[in-house]
Formats: sequence, C-alpha cells, structure tokens
Amino acid sequence: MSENLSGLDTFPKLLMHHARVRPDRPAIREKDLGIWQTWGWHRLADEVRALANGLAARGFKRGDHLAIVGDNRPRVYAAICAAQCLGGIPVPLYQDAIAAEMVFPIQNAEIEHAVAEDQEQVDKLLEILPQCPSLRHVYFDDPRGLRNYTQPQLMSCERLIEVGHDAMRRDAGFLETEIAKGSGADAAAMFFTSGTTGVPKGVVLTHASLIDRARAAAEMESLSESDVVIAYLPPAWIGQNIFSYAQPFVTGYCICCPESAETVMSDMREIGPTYYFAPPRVLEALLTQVSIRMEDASRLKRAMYRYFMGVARRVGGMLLDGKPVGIGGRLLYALGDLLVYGPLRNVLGMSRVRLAYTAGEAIGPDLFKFYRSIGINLKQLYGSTETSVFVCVQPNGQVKSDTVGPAVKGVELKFTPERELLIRSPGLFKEYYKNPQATAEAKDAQGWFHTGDAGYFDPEGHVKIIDRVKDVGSLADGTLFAPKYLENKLKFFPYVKEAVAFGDRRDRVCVFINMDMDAVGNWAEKRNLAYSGYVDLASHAEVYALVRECVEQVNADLAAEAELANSQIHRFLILHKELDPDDEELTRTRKVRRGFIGEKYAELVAALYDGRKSVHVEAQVRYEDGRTGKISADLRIEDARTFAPAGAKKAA
Amino acid sequence: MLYREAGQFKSSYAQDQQIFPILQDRVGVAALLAVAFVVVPLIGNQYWLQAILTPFLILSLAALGLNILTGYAGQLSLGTAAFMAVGAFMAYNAQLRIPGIPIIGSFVIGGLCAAVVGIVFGLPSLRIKGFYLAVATLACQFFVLWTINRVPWITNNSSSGVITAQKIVILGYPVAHAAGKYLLTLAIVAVMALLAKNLMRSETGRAFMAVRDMDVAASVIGIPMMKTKLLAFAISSFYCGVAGALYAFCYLGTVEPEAFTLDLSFQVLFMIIIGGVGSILGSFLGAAFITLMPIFLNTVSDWISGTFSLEISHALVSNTQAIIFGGLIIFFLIVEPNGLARLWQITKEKLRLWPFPH
Amino acid sequence: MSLPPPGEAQGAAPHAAPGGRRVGDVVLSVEGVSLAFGGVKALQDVSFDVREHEVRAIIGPNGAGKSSMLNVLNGVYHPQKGKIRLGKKEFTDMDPHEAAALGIARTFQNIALFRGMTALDNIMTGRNLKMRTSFLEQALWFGRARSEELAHRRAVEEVIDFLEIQHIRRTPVGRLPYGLQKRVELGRALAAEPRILLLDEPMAGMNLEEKQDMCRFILDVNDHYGTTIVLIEHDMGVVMDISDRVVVLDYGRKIGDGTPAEIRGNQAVIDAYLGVTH
Amino acid sequence: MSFFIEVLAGGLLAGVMYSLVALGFVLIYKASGVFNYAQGSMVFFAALCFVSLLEDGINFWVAIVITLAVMVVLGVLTERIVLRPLVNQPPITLFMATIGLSFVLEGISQLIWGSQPHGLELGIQDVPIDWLSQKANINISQLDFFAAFVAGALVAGLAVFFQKTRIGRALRAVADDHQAALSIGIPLQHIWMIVWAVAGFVALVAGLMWGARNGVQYSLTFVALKALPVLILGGFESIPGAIVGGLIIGASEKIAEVYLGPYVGGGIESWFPYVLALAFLLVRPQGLFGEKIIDRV
Repeated sequence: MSENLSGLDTFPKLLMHHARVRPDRPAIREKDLGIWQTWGWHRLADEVRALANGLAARGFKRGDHLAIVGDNRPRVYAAICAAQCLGGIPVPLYQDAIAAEMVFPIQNAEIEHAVAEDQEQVDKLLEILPQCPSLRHVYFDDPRGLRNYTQPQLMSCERLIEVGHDAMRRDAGFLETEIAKGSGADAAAMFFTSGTTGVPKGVVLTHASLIDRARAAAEMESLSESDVVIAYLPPAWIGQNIFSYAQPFVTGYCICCPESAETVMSDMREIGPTYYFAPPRVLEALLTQVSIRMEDASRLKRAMYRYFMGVARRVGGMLLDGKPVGIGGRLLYALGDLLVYGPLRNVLGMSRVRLAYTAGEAIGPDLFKFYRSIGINLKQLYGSTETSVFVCVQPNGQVKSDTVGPAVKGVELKFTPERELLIRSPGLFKEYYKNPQATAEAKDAQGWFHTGDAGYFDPEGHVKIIDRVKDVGSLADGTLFAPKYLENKLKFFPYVKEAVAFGDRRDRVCVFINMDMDAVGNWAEKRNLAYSGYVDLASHAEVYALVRECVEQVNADLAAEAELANSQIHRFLILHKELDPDDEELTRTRKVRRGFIGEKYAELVAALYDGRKSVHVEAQVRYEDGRTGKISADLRIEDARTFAPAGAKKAA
Repeated sequence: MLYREAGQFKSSYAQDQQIFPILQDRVGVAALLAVAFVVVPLIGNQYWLQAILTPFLILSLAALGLNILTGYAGQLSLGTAAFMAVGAFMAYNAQLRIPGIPIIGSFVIGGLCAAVVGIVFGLPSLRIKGFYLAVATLACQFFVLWTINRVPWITNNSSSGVITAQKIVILGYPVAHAAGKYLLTLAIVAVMALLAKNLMRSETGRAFMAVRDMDVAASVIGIPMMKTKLLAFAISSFYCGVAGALYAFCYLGTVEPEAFTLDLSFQVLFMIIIGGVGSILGSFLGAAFITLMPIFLNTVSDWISGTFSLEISHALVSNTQAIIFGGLIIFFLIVEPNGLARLWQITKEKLRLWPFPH
Repeated sequence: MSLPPPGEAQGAAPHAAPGGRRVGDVVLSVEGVSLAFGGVKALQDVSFDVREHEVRAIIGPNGAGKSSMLNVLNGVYHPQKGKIRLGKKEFTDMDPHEAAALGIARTFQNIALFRGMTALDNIMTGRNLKMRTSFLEQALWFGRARSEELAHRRAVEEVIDFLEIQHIRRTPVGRLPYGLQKRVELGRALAAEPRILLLDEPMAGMNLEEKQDMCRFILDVNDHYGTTIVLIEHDMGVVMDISDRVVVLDYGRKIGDGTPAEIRGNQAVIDAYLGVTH
Repeated sequence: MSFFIEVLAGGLLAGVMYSLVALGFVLIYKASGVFNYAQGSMVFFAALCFVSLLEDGINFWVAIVITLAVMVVLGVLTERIVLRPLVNQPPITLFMATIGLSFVLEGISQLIWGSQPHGLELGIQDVPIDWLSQKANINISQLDFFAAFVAGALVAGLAVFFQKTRIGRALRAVADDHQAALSIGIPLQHIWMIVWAVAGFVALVAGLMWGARNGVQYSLTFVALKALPVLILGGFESIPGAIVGGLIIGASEKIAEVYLGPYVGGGIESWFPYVLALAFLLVRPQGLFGEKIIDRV
C-alpha cells in the first residue's frame, strides 16, 4: 500500500478516503439479476451516507448498537459502516441463528435499531419482539413478501435511504462532523462468540485494533486495490468481517457477494478471487467433489490425473516454496500444469488465487498439501475474535502443515509453564461487553490475553498449537501429553473415524480406535474380506494390521518432535462399537468426552495397560433403528512399534 | 482444457449478451479471421482460391440462408437453388440495365428480388406444413428455372439462356484475380454471417424459433404467424439470392439456368443437415464438408490410379463417389443427427470442464 | 416491472382470507358462450365475469370444458355463439395474438415451451409484443436494437429472480424437470406483464412442495403486480385456498359460481363431483 | 372433340403411371412415416437390373422373379442398415437419409450395369389401338393402355393385400398407431421390412412400365418428381388419394400442356402439376382425402 493512510483512524474515514482517491474502482460486487452489479467506492460512500443520515434521522445516536442480520450483501456492509459513521457499534448476528439465539445479544446491548436482509430475518426479529422491548426499528433490504406486513417497527432500506436524503438536504454537513468526531479508540464492532459454553460474550473491538491488524497482514502479504475476495462466510464471523470489511477498507480491494448460498461455487469460478479464505471443512468438501467427479472420467483421464498428481506431490510444494527442483521435475510439472493443475484450479475458481488462508481447526496434511501441490498458495493462520484474527501467519516459503507460523508484526507471544499461549497485540479486544469479570479473566493486568490454547514454539520459532490447555496433561515422566493432538493425527487417516488417547499421569500412551466403517468397508471389499458387521470387521487381523500402520506412522511423526516423542502410542484396540452422541460418548458437536469414556470402558483401559492380549466386553448397543441389544466380543489389543527420537527419520 | 474462464465475469448485460462471451473464443475467432483475410490470400494458389475456397464460402452463405428458414424458423425448403438463380440473373440484369450501379448494389438487388420470390412461394407455409410445404417449394424450383429459360428479357435474349457475368469493378479497381474475388466473397460472407447472428439472437430470431418449436404457443404470446413466416422466407431467400449472385460473378463467370438445378438445392440442404440445423457455425462446417469431400475423393482416386497405375474410367470414379457420398451422409445422420456443430459444441463443453467429464 | 414501493401495503398475506386486496370492477366477462367440435358440445351457453385483481378459479370434472373455456378466452378457439367483453371492447371471436396484445397471457395444461431454446430465451419471447425495433436494426445490433434488447433482458431478469430460477437461466428447457418447466412457462407469461393471466392446471403433476411453491408464486404475482388471475385447477384444497371466486363447469354447462365457501355448500357441485375428491 | 378425349385419355393413362410411383411413396410413408425420396432411384434400379438380365438372354419371367428378389433384398437391407438406426429421429433426418440412399442406389446401379440407355421390350408396341383409332379416331397407345391396366391390377392387388391379409391389416394398424401394431403381435421391424419389400416390388412394376415407355435411362429417377405433386394432392398417407391424385394430375397436366402451353412457350409440365396441387391445397389444406385436424392445446 503506497498511499499514506495516516490519520485515517476509523473505517468511515477510510471509506471517504477511498471515495476520493479511487471513486470508480470497484468496492463491492453482487451477483444479482444475472450479472455482477458493481458499486464503486464512491457509490458505496453515497449509500453509506444516505443510510447513516437515515439512521440518525430515525434516532440512532453515538454509542448505540445496530443489530445486523443477513447474508453477504452490499447493503449489509454499508449498514455496518453507516452505524460507525454515527459513532455507533454494529453488532452482526449469524443469519442462520434461530430467533431465540438472537434474544440475548439484543437484550444484552439494548439494541433499538436492526437491519435485516429479508423476510426470513424479519420474521425472526418480529418473533422475539416481546422479549426485546428495546427493539423499535427494523429495516429490511429485500421487500419480497413483506408488502403486507403492517408492524409499525418495519421500514424498508429504500425508505430509510429516502429519509436519509431528506435529512441531508436539510443539513448537508451533519455527517461529516459526525465522522470527524470518531477516533481509533472508539468501539468499531461487537461480535458475539457463539455460546457453546455458557452465555455468549460480546467481544468489543476498536477501530484502532481492527485497522492495525488488517493493515499488518495486508502489508505482510502486500495486498493491493487490485485484489478480489469472494465473501461467502457469515458476516457475523470475525474472519469474514476482516477479509470483506476491514482489509478492503485499508487496501481498497474489491469484495464480491455470491448470488446465493447454492451458487457460491459457480460464482467463485466467474469472479476468480485473488485472495481466498476457507476453513478446512470447506477445502475437504471441495477435494471430495474433485475426487468424485474424477471417478466418472475415462480411464485415460484418470490415469493422467493420478500420474500428474503424483508429480505434483513430489515437486509442487517445493516449487511453491521456491526450493530447488531438477529440470526434469520442472518440465513434468509444467506439463501437468497445462493438463491437470491449471484446469483444476480453473474449475475450482482458483486460477487467480495468489493467497489463500485456512484456519479454525487442525487441517490434515494430505488435504493441505493437495492444494499447495497444484500451485495454490494455501497457508495457515492463527487468531480469534479477541485478537482481531491476525496473530500468527505462515510467511511465504515457510509453510508447514502442522504449525500456524510465527507471530505477525506487532504481536508478542509467550507460553506459560502450563504451555498456555499468551498474546499481547495492538489487535486485542477492548472488553467483553458488560462483563468485566470475564474480561479480567481473559486479559491480565499486563495486557496479556490468555488464549486457553496449549502449544509451543517449534525449532524455527513457528507456533504449534496442540490442544486446549484444560485437556493437556503430562505423562508419568512429566513430559507433555496432548490427547487431542494425537487423536487428530490419527483421525487424519481415512480409516480412523474417532480415537481416544489415554496417558495422563500414566507411563505411556494407549488409544481406543473407532475405525471408519465406510472407508474400511470399501478397503475390505477390494480385498474381498467377508464380514458381517462392524464388530466382525473390527476383529479381522488385516484390519488391525491396517490400523497399526496408521498408528505407527503417527509414532514416526511424533518421534520427530522433541516435545512429543514420549507420547508415542504403545498399544491400541479397536472399539467394538462406534462412539455415539446418543450414548453420551461424544458431544453433540462430535467431540470425544474422554473422561466419560475412560470411566465407561474402565475395563478396557485397564486391559490396555496391564498387557493383556485381549479383553472380553459385553455392552449395551443402540442400533440405528433405536433398538438396544447386547453384544459380547473379545477385543484384541495390539502393540505398535515406537521409534527412538533420534532414529525417527530413518524409521519413518 | 485450454479454456480458463475463472475471472471472466460479466458486470453488464451488454457483456453477458455478446456473441462470444468467452475470451478464448473471441481470440480464436479473431485469429481465424486474420488467417482468412491475410494469410490465405498470400499463400493460397489460384486453384485453391478459385475452385475450392470461393465456392465453399458462397455455398456457406446459401446454407446459412437455408438454415435461417429451415433450421431456425422450421420451414423445410427444397427451392434454395431457385432463389440463388433469381439472385444470379437479377444481379446480372442490374449490372446490365442500371448504368453505373456498384457491384454490391446489384448483389443487393439480386438478393431483394430473390426475397420477393421467396415471399410469394412462402405464402403456402401459412396453410401447409412439413413435407407438403417442402414439396410446394419444389414448385418454386421448377417454375423459376422454367421462367428464366422462357423469358428472354432475363437472359438478355441469349438464345442458349447462358449469360456471362460482367467484370467486377469496385471503386474503379477491377477485381479479376482469384484472390480478389475470394476476398470480396469472404468480406460479404463474413458481414452477412454477423448480421444473421445478430438477427438470430434478437427478437426476430426468437420469434422464428418459437414458431419452429410450437406455433400455437407462439401465437398465444403474441407472435404474428404470417409476418414471422414470410419474414423468414424473405430473409432466407435474400441470403440465397446474394449467394447466387456471388456464385455467378465470383465463381462461375458464365452462367446457365441449369447451374441451379434441384441437385444444388439438395446439396445445400445436405450442408445444413451435416453441419447442424439451427446453427450459424453449422452452415459453414456443413459447406466445408460437402465441398471438400468430392475433392478429397478425387485426390484419393487419382492417388490410387497413380500408385497402382491402373486406368480408372471416369464413370467408375463418379459412381463410386456418388456411393461414398450418399453412404457418408447416411453414416453421419446415424452417428450425429445434430450435425458437426453439435460435435463441436460437445467437444467445447468437454474442454471447458476438463479434467472433469461433466 | 419495477416493484411499487412497499409501505402502501395492500393485499392479503399468503393463505389468509384475501380481504385486504382491493378487488376492482369487472375486467373480463363471458356471455352465453357455446362451443362445439363437430358433434361434441364443449361449452353450452356459459356466462361469468372476472373482476380486476381477483383470483378466479374454474373447476369441474374431467371433460367439463375447462380448457376449452380458457382457449376461448384467449382466442385459440372461436365460439359458435356468445361473446367476450374485455374492458370496453367486445368480441365474438379474436385471434390469440390479438388477445395477447390486449394483455391476456396464459400457460398450458401440458407445457407448451419452446423446447429448443433456453429458459432465458423462452421468457424473453414473452416480451416480443413490447419490442419496437425492426429486424433490420436488430441485424445491425448496435444502437436502438441493442439497448432495447438489454432493457428487456433486465426486465426478464426480474421475472427470473421473482420465480427463483436463476440457476437454470441458460439451460435448454427440454432438459429441465417438469416442475421447473412449469415455472419457466409461468415466467414467459409474466414477462408479458399481462393484465389477465390464464393458468391451465398450473400444479398438475407436481409434488406437494412444488405445489406450495407454485401457490406462493401465483399469490405473489397477484399481489405484487396486481395481476388478475383465472386458473383451472384440480386440487380442491389449492382452489379453495387461493381463489376469491370459483366457477364450476360440468359437461360444458355452468353449474355453480361463487366464493369458495358458497361452492362448498352448492348441492349441484357436490352431485357433480359425487364426493370424488380431486 | 375426339382430340380432347384423346388428350384426356392420354393424360389419365399417364396419371395412372404417376399413381404407380406415388404408391411406392405412400406405402412407406404410411407404415413408417418416412418420405422415401429414393423411390425414384429404386424404380431406376429395378428397371436397369431387369433390362440387363434380359439382355443377358435370361427368360422374361425368370428375370422378373430375379429382379423381384433383388428388390426385396434391397428393401430389407435399406430398412436394416439405413432406417432402423435412425428410428425416432425427426422426419427431415429420415428424409435426408433417403436422399443419401438415392445417391448410393444410382451409383451402384450404374456401376454394375453401366449408364448407357437401354430399350425395354415388353412385347407390346407403343402404337395406337387400331379399333379405337378406326371407330372413334382416337389414338391411344397400346402400351399406355397396358401399363394402365397393370397399374390398376397392382392397385387392386395391394387393396386386397391390405384389406384381407393379416400382414396387410398390421400395416394399416402401424399407420394408425405403432402401439396398436405391436399389440397385434407383429414386431415393427418386420412390418417395416415387409413394407420396404412391397415398395421394392411396386418400384419394379413402375420401372418396367416407364422403362418400356421412355427407355431405361437415368432420367427414370425423375419420375419420382412426377409423383410428388400427386402426393401433396392426394396426401402422403392415402392410397386412394395417390390413385385419384395421379389421375387428376396426369389429365390436367396434359390438357394444360396442350391448350395452355403454346401461349406461354411450352414445357410447363415441369411445374404445372405443382402449382395445381398448391392451388388445391390453399383451398383444402388437408388434401383430397385427409380429414381436418384441430390442434388441441
């Protein structure tokens, strides 16, 4: 970013700046009525002005909160900025949330004004009116189906804009002064962290923090006004807000809103973004789609695909990292790029992607490497709502599948003895809204934010997140034990569906394994192994061998990591049943409840540690049809090869 | 495979409605035109330009005309050659009788006369459909040739009915060489193809197709049957007429009515069937196929006689050609009833989705 | 077809009693119409009227002459007796495209789309009556023809958006599933911005979900554009739900006419259906 | 007066010949909805085959039988190779296929038997019937008369075939609707083969008659063009239509040629039949014997 943005300490000021210096550069596009309707920065600024004046005329004051619920649409982002112009605080809510989930935020922030995308959202807000007496104005963007709604609270955005124009005619200077009043220290937005545990918390972020982080990352990746982003994740999620609001406002690039959730794929292909974010599950889904579609291809094509993907696995990543590659490899890759990678990037809509991020959960190495090998610069980052996202980012050329990279400029990191990651950064949140106690817990006197994530620095100083602190234990010898980390490593194998690792305060690590019925089933059919069901299949020696390979592969990796070399898996067994939320073995979000399982299957755990070769189980199982039955089986327990930390590389 | 469309998005209906929405296509077409206009005249020899490319272009234009009528408006016609004849002889008369008229002008007049004849013989289409109409258009075929033979004025009293097309002069420059005639034809064909494409992608074209696909529904949404059908005949005949004029002036030179027999009508009909009914591109592909195949067969037979040094009687050659020709047509109809244009379309789709099959 | 600004809300919320919408005076009336094919009497002395903005249903057992009635209304069939009054004009018979010019659009019982064309082009044809440029201008494309074409494209996109068929815009209708074809056909009719919309069994052969969608669309059309709707439908539930008044035909004769409630109580109708649930 | 009768009679007799060819078209169109443009070529093929056999000194009747066999085989092959793969294609496609077929047939026939014209002797002179010319001073060629007679016989035969025989009924059923035909229990393919065989037979007869009249040469293929106006007039699907249409066309054509031709410079028989048929259609679009179709919507 060549231009000087100093003094532009709020988003509205940035907007007006862009409206001046690049009035006709596209600011935001939306696929509507069959084409990409485009707003330049000037147009966007006008929209914002009108909305802001309208809101003010309708009684929206400095410090008020504006609830915004809807999918990615130009108006939604315009509304966010309009609120900020008036010194108000936009509160984006998840558009897929049920009405009840909206009650708390609205009550919590005593919200009077709300902008809703369409009938669906309006209905939700009207539904909770009784619980939210404060909510007095609801503005809707898409009038479809709302013509007969007579509630006094309702008003269309068109109308609001007219009101705004009238107001401007009366007092043209009003808004400029309002914008001028704003300062970086003001709250810029409030994001409610999804309340999986306890009540949601409203994370308050200031203009300064958001702008600082957005700019730091933008400079690091040298984003410019020529970049293009497709906005397809919920605007209420901090990440989407950073990528499609904060960063475009500091760099002046263009964001594109898809026509609908169903058309994201094709819309992305049309737009061809240069800057792309996707959580691992999305990347996973894309890859699966690719594999499935390739299945139907002619034999020749499949062979070609397989061959060149092999080439890509060998040299693709290295080329992307600028590592030396032999001329032969380069030529082959070039050919592959013409025949496979290029077309593939094209159909995925990633031809022009020069920077892609993934984050949120651990990503499987194969998945991660696939995208990099076909020439997409996919990188991991680490951050959270409280930190305005950018804490760690993998710099170009230093990309690894199992770290999140070093700290971004301006961020201080340290680990507590308990290995908890602490952060101090200009991007840190101001407070949890109306929750000083929680704020104090999260942010200590010296301004360190306690992430609750456990990890450590790897040799290159990259941060490696292994688990939540509360789950991290230590082995008898005091070395680190991170069950979730092991379990994830195992789950990255297609044959492993769930894994439960034990070892806290024990001398060594042992695991339960849930094999993936579909994957192993197919595998068995290919080798025409006959089996009657899960239990039977699980008991096959071949299956055990298959799983053992996975376990030993994990051990090999672990041996390479000084910190974790001791948590190599010594013994494992394949459970006689699939872990099931209905049996309270998993949470509804399919997280293993380690403690509960430990108690429920105490017998098996004991067997793992007392060296028995097999153990008899009798268990209640609930079948798909809801009937319950008893099964009794002898589960075999096997040892897995472990590796000496030194010799790890050779053995692996 | 070579299609890389990511990032080619449309932010206005103008972009979205253009003839070649995909960049790669635009580039390809531009290149093709460049070759046709510049490279070919430079490297093409007399024989190719005069005996192959020029007639190919002219017949493409005729096929295009027929395609407008049969492919788009769904009115089967066997009278193409007659419309071409009208164009040829009227253009001749225009040159002959209107002093100082530019050659293009007389081509247009030829086309317009053909259009009038087309409208007259299109009238039955208001009452009858399908093969009845097809046979009706045969009436046109025979009547027109008969008239040309019988009315001395048309052939300027030439006893044999043979006329000799005047020299082509454009802005004072005589166009005598094969290359010149080729370029003239190419220019006219290119422009008229563009006009046809525009027409077919606007209201008129949609009206034609509506009438073709379901005439009752068409009239229910307010499309006037009579106007639409007659317009289709008029436009189609105009194209055939101009093609006929070119046939006379740029290809044959001396023309007799028998140059425009039913066989020619069928030949053009073959072109659109092989090339693809209801496709501008198809008209060209079909014309290429039909004009090039006999040449190909000739070369093959020459090659055979040459290599095996055995005497092949002309009758033998021509008959074998007829058989192979007919056979190929049947073969084509069986393997791809929708014509070469469809084949191209399928290939293109595959290339766009590469490496995926669908 | 820009949507009138909301706020001045009028009409009824879906599936509520259609009281709110202001039903105007008679726009279309049929007087003593009789129609016969050879010996077959399709319609005998049928009379009824249609009021502005209302949803008017024509019901009756199979072969009651419902479709024939519709075909008379837009000039596909010419009745031997009787006349049709449309606004101030009066016809003994008119041609389909005259009817179209007078603002009558319709859909067909067995879909009558142009199978060779894409959904978009099909709907575009619905606007042919609004196109002014000559074919010569169209051939040249630039200037008026182009701007006209693009303007109409936009209008058609509104319809596509309204019917939620963006994803099939470029698909040849021949390849579309039945339900979507019905929608495209409705779109083609809507594109003409008709005053009166004739729907011939718009929900025939649809599954429940598709029916609900179609109901929603019909009501939205009636509500958004204030279009007067005359529909034939077999599904009694649907008819009673969405129509303001119902005409009942049986063997080409009118045997009932009134609000759904009245029709339910009408003995003649009950006899005609003999409790047969359609 | 007698001259007029002579013209009229001549026309009618010629008309019967037209009907003969038209019949071939109708048979196939009726049963398989194919407008078989190759009919003319089949006529040429049959005639050429037969005459060559004769010239090779083969007995007349043997030659007939052999040719008939050839024609049947030809018909069957056509159905199998050309039309079966094209089933369910639009009519125009089938039509085009038959045009292709005509190329093939003409090519083959000339390849085998050469393209030089042959005379064909059926033992009947092309001279006026004496007693007619003496009694009424009307000159009508024996040959024409004989041809007309044969044609008539053939038509009668076909009529019987269609009315009485099981296959004939099946054929009619097919014409009405294919399902019905299937229900009769005769596979469509068989029916179509039979039809093509029959068409081949008709072609043979037409070939003989026309060959005897104008000599066996390439121009024989053009008799198809003569039959087309008959078809639009009589309808593609109506056998009686073909007959009556043929008569009307034949007669009016001759009369027009004789009484109108001189004023416009003659040679009008190339187009007059078409214009006549057209004029007729404009008055009565459904043709002679077709009944009016109201398109239901």
